[in-house]
Amino acid sequence: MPAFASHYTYWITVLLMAAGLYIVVARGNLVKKLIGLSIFQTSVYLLYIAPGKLIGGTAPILSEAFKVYSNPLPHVLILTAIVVGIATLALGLAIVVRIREAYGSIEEDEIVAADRDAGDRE
Amino acid sequence: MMVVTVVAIVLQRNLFSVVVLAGVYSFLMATVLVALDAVDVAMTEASVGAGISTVLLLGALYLCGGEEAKPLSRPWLPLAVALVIVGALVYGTLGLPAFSDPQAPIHTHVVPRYLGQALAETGVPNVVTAVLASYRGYDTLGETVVVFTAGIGVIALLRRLRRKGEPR
Amino acid sequence: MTLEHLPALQVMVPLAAAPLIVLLRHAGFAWALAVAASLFAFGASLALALEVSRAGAISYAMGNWPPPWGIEYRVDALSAFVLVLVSAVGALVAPYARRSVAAELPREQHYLYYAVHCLCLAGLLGMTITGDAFNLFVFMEIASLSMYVLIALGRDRRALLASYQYLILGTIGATFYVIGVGLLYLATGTLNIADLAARLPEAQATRAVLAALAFITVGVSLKLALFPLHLWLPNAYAYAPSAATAFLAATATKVSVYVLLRFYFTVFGAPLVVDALPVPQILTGLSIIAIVSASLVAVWQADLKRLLAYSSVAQIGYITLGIGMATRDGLTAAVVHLFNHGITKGALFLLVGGIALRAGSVDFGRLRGLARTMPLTCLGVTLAGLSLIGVPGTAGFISKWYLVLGAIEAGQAWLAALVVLTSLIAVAYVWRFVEAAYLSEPGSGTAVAGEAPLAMLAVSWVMVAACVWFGFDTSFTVQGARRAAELMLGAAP
Amino acid sequence: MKREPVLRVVGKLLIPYMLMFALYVQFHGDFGPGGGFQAGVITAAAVIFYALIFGLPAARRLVPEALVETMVAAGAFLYMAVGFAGLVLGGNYLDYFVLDPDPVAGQHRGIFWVEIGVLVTVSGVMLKIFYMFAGRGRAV
Repeated sequence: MPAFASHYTYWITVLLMAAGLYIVVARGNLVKKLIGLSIFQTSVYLLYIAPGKLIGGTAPILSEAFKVYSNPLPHVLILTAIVVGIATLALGLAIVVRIREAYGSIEEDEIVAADRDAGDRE
Repeated sequence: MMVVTVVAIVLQRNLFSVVVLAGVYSFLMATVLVALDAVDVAMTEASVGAGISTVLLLGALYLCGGEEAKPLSRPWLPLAVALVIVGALVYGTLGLPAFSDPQAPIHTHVVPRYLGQALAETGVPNVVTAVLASYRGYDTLGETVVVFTAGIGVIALLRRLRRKGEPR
Repeated sequence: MTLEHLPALQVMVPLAAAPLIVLLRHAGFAWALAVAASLFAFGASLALALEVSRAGAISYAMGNWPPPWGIEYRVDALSAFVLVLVSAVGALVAPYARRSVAAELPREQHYLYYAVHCLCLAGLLGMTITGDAFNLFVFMEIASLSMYVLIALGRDRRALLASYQYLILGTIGATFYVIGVGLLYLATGTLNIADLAARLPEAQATRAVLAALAFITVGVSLKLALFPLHLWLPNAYAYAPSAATAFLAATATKVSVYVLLRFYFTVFGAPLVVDALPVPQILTGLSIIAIVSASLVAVWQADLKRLLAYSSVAQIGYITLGIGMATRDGLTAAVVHLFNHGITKGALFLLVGGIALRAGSVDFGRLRGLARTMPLTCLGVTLAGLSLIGVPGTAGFISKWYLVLGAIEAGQAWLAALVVLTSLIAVAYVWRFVEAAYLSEPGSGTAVAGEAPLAMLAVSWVMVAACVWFGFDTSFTVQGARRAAELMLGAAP
Repeated sequence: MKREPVLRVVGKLLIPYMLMFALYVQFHGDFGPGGGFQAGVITAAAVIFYALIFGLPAARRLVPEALVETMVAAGAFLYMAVGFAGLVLGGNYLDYFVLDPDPVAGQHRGIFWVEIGVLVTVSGVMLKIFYMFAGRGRAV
């Protein structure tokens, strides 16, 4: 199966991605959703970086000793993506902390129920 | 190993364990990245994924409490969504060049100039730094602004306010 | 020299205003700076639009690195048009925000609000103007993160949940976009949009290109709230601070539509998207469901803000309907409606913000007999509502007219009939406001406060006037949109 | 943890080295892996470490909140200012070539200041977020 041998790096990425996305959609806990979200984002890093590797190449720091380097551009993009990811995570957690203070819960269904009760009372 | 960790994260309900596992996952990811020659990225992933985000998550859990309620009763729809994504990506990647193919478009277009000229044009031997800060410096400016936005967002949301009455 | 650097200044001035505001930490100064930066951006976008219509597309190399090695800013007929819309709304909302924000937020948060406003404006402008697919993602995140903050600043605790849900869905959308761009990059080796367009036809990996198209479509559709991915929108609009709602409703989804247009017609090209794939059929189908279902849901809302939010989902359906036709008139209609709906919804939400300030809530129970205490505001809402319906003499009519023309041109007369029929549902929900404000006796819950503050009212009426003005004078909107449509269809390789 | 003598001594010993390492990562970024972002994270980590050992109030005395907030904005502004400097000196935005008569030296100078901007903003934001979460106290 040549397709499997040459593309397995993509497929590991895909598996991780699906698992992360599954956590986001299936779980009701707001913190866990955020963790799933960051796993989902992290898996994208591999999608970018893995194809940039050249076997026999080395990290893209130029020197006399090496001729073949791995592709630096994906590294730059992913550095940016990591930073964006942590920024999103921090903001998301801040919102979760506020939700916890306002509702006393971080389970999505309980919060929705609390809102519905409040709506009924009005 | 990464797959095992992620599966454990999916199954584990105690959020503290989940956070620790997520840290483990990040470290594994960093190791893989070193193997793929992305040392800069690996260093960032280790410090961010296993460091900062773990601290943040633990801090948030300290404020929020750590046990997850029962999983949702109908996990099939999310599973279907995830499987569709898997299908689409496997379909898409099958057409891509094989792993480590030096003739792939990403190795023949744009990048040769970075690798060939960066030292002469910017005087910086670490090409990642050269591209990051100079060729695509504008992206990095945007990235800094994203961090800045998150920072003032957190300030705006979490600052203790001297307000007269708590608005519900 | 200044004109030459206008593309960079267009984004950088509002962007640089944000850290300055935070450095100075003074509410009044923050407001002044935000207004100045927004006005500058508006002026810059007008100058750019003039320059583009005179001399064609402008390219600007960031850091003096030629594309595709560096990042390029590119202004053409389409992006210039969207720039004008976004910066115009930004320039109007910033002066308006002063009273509204003072009433809705605690004082310590004021300067932060203006900083975030500037960031959001700069992010949206940066998304529009950039010629680089990854840079677009970075600015998309600047805009999105600042939107999450703006929404979460709302007074109601439900604003927090709305913001959280938007954060999750928005991040999934952005990540899908990154996956799509990554696949394109792997297939072609470039990130520059023009370069992508040139290299895609030769790409070996056609399957990857198709998958990229799918991922970008889904990702951007999440952001633009295309049915059925609109679930985040009603809550986000309903609970955000009024000034933020007006700004977001008039610009955020519109810029996402722009991104979709850019990728469909510049990068992938009409031959692939329109002729080879069933994209137009899918878009048309989803648009029809969006228009009908969201309009019907809007009619039953108890809260004016939520009603308008659902109406936004429906109106976005009209825009995507125009894209789905993929003809010259259809695309013209889409782009015109982008603009007209932007100003109409902007005007409505600004006026509703005034009502919220005086009446405390925009629940229909509190709106009864409102026309007696707030006559000017209610008149404005009614006029803008007419534009929402598409009554002749308002901006909304122009876009619907072109939509009908496009449908007939595409040989789908039933679509034309559908556009007219669904406008009747819009009549129903606008009528609910008229009925409550004009025809009902003031009840026990009605607010008795007077007219909205003058500054807010004046700004709102500028928008209302624009709704009427662009219903008569279509030289700017229709010609600009037509040029953009021709560019999209003609530039496709 | 405030009363643990071992931790206090180890902390005192380690923190200067962490800061040194951050500086190394910052300025060695041209030749090895590293750069402003990583250095910023390490700097923030050093202060967070200090806060964990000596308590939050002590850390706040060492690095006051207002200073942190200024850092958050100053770093981003420095980066943009480098861009505007390119404009003023007759180049495009973010043009480093014009920052020095010798283009390569200009590139060096641009990258240097830009990385400092990243360092300041990133360490400021990370620290600020930590302060915010830690200072919030347990809700409910």
